[in-house]
Amino acid sequence: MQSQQSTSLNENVQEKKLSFKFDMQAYTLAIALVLIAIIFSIFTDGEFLSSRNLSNLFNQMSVIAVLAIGMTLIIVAGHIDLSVGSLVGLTGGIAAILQVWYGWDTLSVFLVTIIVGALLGLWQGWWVAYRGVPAFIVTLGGMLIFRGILVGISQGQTVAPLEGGFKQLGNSYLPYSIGYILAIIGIVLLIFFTIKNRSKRANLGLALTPGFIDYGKIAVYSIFTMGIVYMLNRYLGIPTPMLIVVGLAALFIFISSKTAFGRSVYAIGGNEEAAALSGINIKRNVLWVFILMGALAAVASLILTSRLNAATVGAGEMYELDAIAACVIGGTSLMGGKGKIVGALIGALIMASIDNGMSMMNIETFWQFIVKGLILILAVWLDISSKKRAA
Amino acid sequence: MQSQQSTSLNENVQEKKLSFKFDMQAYTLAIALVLIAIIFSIFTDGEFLSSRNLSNLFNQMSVIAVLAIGMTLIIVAGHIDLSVGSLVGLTGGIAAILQVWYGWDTLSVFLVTIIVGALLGLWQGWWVAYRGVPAFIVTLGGMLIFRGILVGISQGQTVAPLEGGFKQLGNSYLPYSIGYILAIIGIVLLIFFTIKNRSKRANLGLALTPGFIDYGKIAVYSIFTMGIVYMLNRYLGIPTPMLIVVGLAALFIFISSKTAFGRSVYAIGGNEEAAALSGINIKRNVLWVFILMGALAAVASLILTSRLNAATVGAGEMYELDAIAACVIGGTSLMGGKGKIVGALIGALIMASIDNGMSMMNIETFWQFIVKGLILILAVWLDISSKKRAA
Amino acid sequence: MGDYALQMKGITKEFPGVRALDNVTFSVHKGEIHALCGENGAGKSTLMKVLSGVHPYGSYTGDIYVDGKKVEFRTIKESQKVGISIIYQELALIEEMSVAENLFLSHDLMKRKVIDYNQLYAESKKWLNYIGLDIDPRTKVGKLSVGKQQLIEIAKSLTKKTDILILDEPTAALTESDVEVLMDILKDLKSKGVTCIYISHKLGEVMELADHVTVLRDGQTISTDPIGELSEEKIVTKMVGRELTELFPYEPRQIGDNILEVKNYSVIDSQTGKKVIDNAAFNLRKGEILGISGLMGAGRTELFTSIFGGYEGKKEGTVLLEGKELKVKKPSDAINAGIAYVSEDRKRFGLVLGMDIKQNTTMAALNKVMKFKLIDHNLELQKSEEITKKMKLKAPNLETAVRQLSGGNQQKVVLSKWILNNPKVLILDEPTRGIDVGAKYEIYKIINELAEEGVGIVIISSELPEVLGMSDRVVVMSEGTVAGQFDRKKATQEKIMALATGGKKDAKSTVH
Amino acid sequence: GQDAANNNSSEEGNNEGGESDDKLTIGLSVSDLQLERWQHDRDIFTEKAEELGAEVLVQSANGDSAKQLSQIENMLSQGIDALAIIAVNSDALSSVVDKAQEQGIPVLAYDRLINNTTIDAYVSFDNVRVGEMQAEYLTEQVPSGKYFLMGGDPKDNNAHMFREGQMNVLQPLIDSGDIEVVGDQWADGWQASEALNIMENALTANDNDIDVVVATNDSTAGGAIQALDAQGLAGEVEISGQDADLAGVQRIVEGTQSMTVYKPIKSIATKSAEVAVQLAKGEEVEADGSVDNGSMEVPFIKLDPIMVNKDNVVDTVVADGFHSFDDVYENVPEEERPERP
Ligand SMILES: Nc1ncnc2c1ncn2[C@@H]1O[C@H](COP(=O)(O)OP(=O)(O)OP(=O)(O)O)[C@@H](O)[C@H]1O
Ligand SMILES: Nc1ncnc2c1ncn2[C@@H]1O[C@H](COP(=O)(O)OP(=O)(O)OP(=O)(O)O)[C@@H](O)[C@H]1O
Ligand SMILES: O[C@@H]1[C@@H](O)[C@H](O)OC[C@H]1O
Ligand SMILES: [Mg+2]
Ligand SMILES: [Mg+2]
Repeated sequence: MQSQQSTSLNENVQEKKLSFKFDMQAYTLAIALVLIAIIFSIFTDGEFLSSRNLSNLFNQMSVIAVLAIGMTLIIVAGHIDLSVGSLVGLTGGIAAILQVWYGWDTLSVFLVTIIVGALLGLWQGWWVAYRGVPAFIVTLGGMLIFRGILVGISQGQTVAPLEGGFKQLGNSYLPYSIGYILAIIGIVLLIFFTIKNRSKRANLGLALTPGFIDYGKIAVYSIFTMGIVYMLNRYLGIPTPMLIVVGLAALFIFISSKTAFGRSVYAIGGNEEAAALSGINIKRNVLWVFILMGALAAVASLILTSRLNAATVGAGEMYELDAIAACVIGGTSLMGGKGKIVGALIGALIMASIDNGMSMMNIETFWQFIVKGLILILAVWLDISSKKRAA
Repeated sequence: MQSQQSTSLNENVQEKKLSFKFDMQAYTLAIALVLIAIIFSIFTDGEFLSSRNLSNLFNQMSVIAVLAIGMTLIIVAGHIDLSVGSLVGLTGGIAAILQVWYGWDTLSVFLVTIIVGALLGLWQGWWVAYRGVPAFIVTLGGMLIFRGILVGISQGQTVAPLEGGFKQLGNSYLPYSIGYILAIIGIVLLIFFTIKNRSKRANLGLALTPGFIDYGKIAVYSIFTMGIVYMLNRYLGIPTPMLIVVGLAALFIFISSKTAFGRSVYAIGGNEEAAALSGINIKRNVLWVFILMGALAAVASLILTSRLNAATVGAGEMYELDAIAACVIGGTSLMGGKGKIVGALIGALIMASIDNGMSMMNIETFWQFIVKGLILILAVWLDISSKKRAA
Repeated sequence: MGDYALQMKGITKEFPGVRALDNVTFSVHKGEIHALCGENGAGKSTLMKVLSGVHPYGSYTGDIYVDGKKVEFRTIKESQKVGISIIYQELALIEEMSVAENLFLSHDLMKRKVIDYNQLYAESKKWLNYIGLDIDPRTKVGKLSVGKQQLIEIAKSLTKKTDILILDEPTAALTESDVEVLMDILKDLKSKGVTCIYISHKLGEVMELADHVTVLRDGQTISTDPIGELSEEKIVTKMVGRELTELFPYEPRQIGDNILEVKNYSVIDSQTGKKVIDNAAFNLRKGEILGISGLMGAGRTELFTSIFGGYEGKKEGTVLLEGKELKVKKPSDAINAGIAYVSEDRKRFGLVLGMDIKQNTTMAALNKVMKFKLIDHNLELQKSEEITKKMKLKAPNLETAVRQLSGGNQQKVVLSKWILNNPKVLILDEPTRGIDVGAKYEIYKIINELAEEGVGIVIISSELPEVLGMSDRVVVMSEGTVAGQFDRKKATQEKIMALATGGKKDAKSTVH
Repeated sequence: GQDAANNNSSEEGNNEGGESDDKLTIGLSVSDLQLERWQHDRDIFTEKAEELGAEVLVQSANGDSAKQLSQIENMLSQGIDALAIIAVNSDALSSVVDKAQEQGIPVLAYDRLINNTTIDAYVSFDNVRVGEMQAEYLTEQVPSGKYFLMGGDPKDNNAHMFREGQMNVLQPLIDSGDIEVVGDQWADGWQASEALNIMENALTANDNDIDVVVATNDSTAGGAIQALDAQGLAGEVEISGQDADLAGVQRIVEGTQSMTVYKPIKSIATKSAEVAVQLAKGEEVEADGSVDNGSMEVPFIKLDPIMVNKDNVVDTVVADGFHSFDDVYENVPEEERPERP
């Protein structure tokens, strides 16, 4: 065995390489995003990056972003969910009907809708986990069933308009000061945890990333966060849907990386047999992934319904593809076991940017289809080929 | 180690069991189909199984069936094609435009359309095979791109009506006598090959399936074939689209089991790395799978366009899901490496039967959605649980 | 004596078409190392899977007693609870996850509401040190070589509180040095009172470690004896059911001209830009068996996969096949030129597990079973049967999915596949990994036959006795270079190890 | 075995149907039920036909031409006496209509003409006219200014016909420079969410400097109005619609939407039901005129679409019983409501 000294030296070198490599991968996507932003900015005389358009962009991406968070878990676990579009439609319809037709107050509506979403997820998860029916089929079935129920209960009518509280959800902004306060709290927490983590690692005798990297990262994140908040505050403030997305993302990143449940999901998707042999309860975990997806779809539906101030029978159609695409662009492997929520969010942002930019440019519709398709392919290709080089 | 004798003895017994097991699996699906047929027959006072409705049914399944044949190869190779719906739309649009706007004759139109389909497949296959972009993304891109091109070139207009020859493709029937002749030729070939195969196996000293099983099978197939032809001839005869489906299915079953290409596709889907090290050219084979899918989508589009006597901008939307569902119902694994074309055809027939039966029953639309979704899940579940028991 | 840690009585387990275990009785004393031996497919792994709950209670007949108490495991968790911990023959790691996460996957540390990663890493370091692995616990497991992964697998079971530790062929993928690490660990565990069940085809290890040896054959218990009453030969006889006099059937052969010449050959890893093979040169002659020795990571696999066209990375230098320069861009070029390569990782690179035996054997030689450009299924069956009979493959029939075969029989399928191709040069990378002595002997005989027919054969092996026993000549590699070579007569274990370790100062520590 | 081929299956169906031999059956094939209006169409049609003593089989094709074709095939094999079709696509049904005609089953084109085949009657509003009405109203309100065009589903043939009508009115004004078109985008699938995003972006790109939005139906108008509302522009910007969806009409009385085109569903559905029953009985149908569908002059029973704005809601939509007064004015304070009719 080698001596302690040489070990830790070796490790340091390796560690640096590791963190660098990691960043490279995350960065390609970010670079693709920046490229897209620059191109659109040029074509729109800078309008694309205006405060107001950024605000629009975050609003427009929010629904797909929430779905993509859940979809990441589903895909990482080795499954797929084609029903999310219909789920969004149905839960949104139920929410609007409860409020508009039955006069329920907003809070109860939110609660019940999310519970309904979770239950629908449970139903699908049960078939997948406990009955062994491929998720593709179960959720394709779900796609039909949920849309059918929606058409049935709404009788094809648009259900509108909503009450104040509900309407706020998708159409309000945080006061400037609160925006700044939240940003600062976020940054302080980041610093606090970094310091705590470093001291703990030092105590346990684990190798430390050089301080300048850790603190440099904090600096970059902080500047970035404050910059975004500043830009948004120049318009109306942080949009509530964006806050929801950020909150849910933080929660689910935490769940996926720090909890037994989260790690089990990765293990199951990575090697189901090995996971089973390690005593992980495959069925229960998969069930939970679907339940969470259902609940998230319900949240997405609330945002969508609120933004439209109405529930329509066709709401959410094809969203499943957008959500899956966001995940895949973000580096999630459809084979399961691999994928990051942050990636999915960037993916959702890229997709929304393409739509937004082209409609700002007022490009003819059919060109929008074509260009969006091409950018999709190119963005993923860029990402893949850079990873190959880096890895 | 066991003696020679016991080995070959063992083999005989095993073989019998094996052929039985195989049949069990194929039969569950068939049984599901029969069940569905019986239920619908009861609810429609037998109309569901009337000559005329059978004829309708085969016509109605034809487009998805053609797509499902190609999709089986794609999925077996470990990929997916989300663009087939748009491909059908675009190639159909091109076909109609060439004939209606430019006055091309039917034969040239068919030829050019199939070539265009193959080229579009080539484009996608190239990205997947040679650029390593996941098929999900490439074909999601294709879905958008092809639809966009269609909207662009047709300017949103429906292109109609077609000339006689083109119109015949989807709307004509074989004369009764020819139907019978073809059926008899098929049966004679089957008998011929079985006998030849048996004698060859005997010559090679290979174990033989008991004659009563082989010939019993022939008898069952013959009765079945003649029965179908008789039923169809009681109405207008074998529909041309059905003939195309049967022809293509025979061709592709042949390709998949008898050619190096077909074998390679299964090997690639089963274990790409092992296939590569066995000297199989992964890239070229995958490319060809997509080219074939493109060509088949073009054939499907010709049938569809002909049936509609028009090309519409929305033609083929969502067909990808139907085609994939047909494959999965038919036992093709989305993980690749496993799947049968016959299964996909039965899958397509089950899906078409559900639609047809419910519309014959005049069930309310939203119920149709719900019931179709449920049947989908149940059919696959039945299949899976029976396989589990058998295995 | 009656102090058994474990007793299995009258265990019978059937798979469709196979009775894998037939009234097996198996008893293990507390605190001993008990070896379980048997040919491939004898039922060793199956017995252990019955014990650990992989095959749940009810799917077999018979009784199991742990510490004298009757147990009925319905899940793996239940067996874990009473302190049974098993290292499966097939690696059960999650490649996308870190070393630390894999180590503690079924451990309380990972089951907490919120995982404390720093603690996890700190704990991991301890265990990694214990097994002599010097890697960052955050490294993805998929990035490690098979040998290292095997060590991780071993460490993984140690992290749990374990009373009975089962190791199913843990050393199949290890080099000698790592085997020694493992032996030390096992001895250490024994001194701490842990009961071990040890399955291995390497009888040398068995003789060194075990207190008792139980032999299974065709799913039945043949015997259980204390080690003192056994010798390697006796165990082999019990396993095979007849006497097997020599382990390596070497016969001097007529060796011909050069068939493969490799000059100034370098390989550059396309991702890191590092030279993994530096200026290697060697030659292989007709009818010669060339052994390639070296430590884990010496670059043997890289060198030969690169020659075969299966390695991603730039290469420099010349390869001559029968005197003509050979340009290989992809495996099919090499295959067409008459080179065959049996990979060290059969599951990943050798087999399509879902396909049947017949299809796997003909995969690289499809043109041999084609007529008019079409596959002739009968011919395919015939060819496949011929070759697998020759290999003494044990399988229900040729249409069985390879997935269902025991490890050793899977290896025979891979060998069949390449031999069917009638190669001029046959490269075997760890060809007998996980294969029982009887089958090994068969394989050696086949190798000899092929050599006799004039095939040039390369055996890359980490088992020195195998290299020494089979080769006409041994090439030793060290850190990506050819360190030297010996003739059969001059080669000894010591000389090879000295060259392999490159005579470095710290070499001793890694090699023991 | 040629017994069924030349059999008129309408008789066959009747005999088998069994209950009463002279009961008429009418098949109604609906384009889709995703849009609110078709449900009204279906309900009123069925009610009227039943009143006239006919039974109605309804099928809805979910906006898919091929599916509609299959469904009509299935209805034909069930033995019906007349067929009323709301075509998904006017050009994509000729082959199956030919089949119906071969079997002697009369076909009524409901709302959307079916081209290149034999049609016994066509009851409809004029889609091009709808587009013209939208543009006419808007140009009257804002004769010169900045216009944003919001098309419907680019994949829906009707969307293009509406646009044709709109351009009939707008083009001269564009050419003369009175109107500037600042953007032209189409909402995929008539989705409100698409329209919302499009409008947000258009407002951003134009710094809110938009006077008029030519929205093609109420569902897309709804989405656009949400974007306008967020900028405090709802009610400031003139915006059109179509279909008189409840939500649309509500917006009109609240002042956020300028107009909608009401295609009196009741009259078209009632009229169609009457004609369908007449056709089923083999009676002569009275038409107002005819229209060329590419293969014949189809008897055309023309109904006028009605422009609805704040001022005539009560006299049109409410008076027709299409929506109830209470529903329409639900969100308008009691005192601001007009007099209850
Ligand atoms: N899941 C399974 N399905 C069907 N047959 C199986 C299965 N697992 C094992 N078998 C069969 O059971 C028998 C015993 O296999 P087992 O894996 O226990 O052998 P082993 O003694 O561990 O051999 P090896 O030394 O090659 O690992 C073999 O004939 C094998 O083919
Ligand atoms: N997939 C891989 N990813 C990263 N490193 C690898 C990979 N495969 C091999 N290596 C590294 O490349 C070096 C050479 O490995 P190689 O497999 O050629 O060695 P070897 O002599 O064949 O040893 P063995 O096969 O016994 O492990 C080692 O350092 C090994 O860890
Ligand atoms: O009424 C409209 C209908 O004619 C069209 O086809 O789809 C959109 C509707 O608003
Ligand atoms: Mg084993
Ligand atoms: Mg190696």
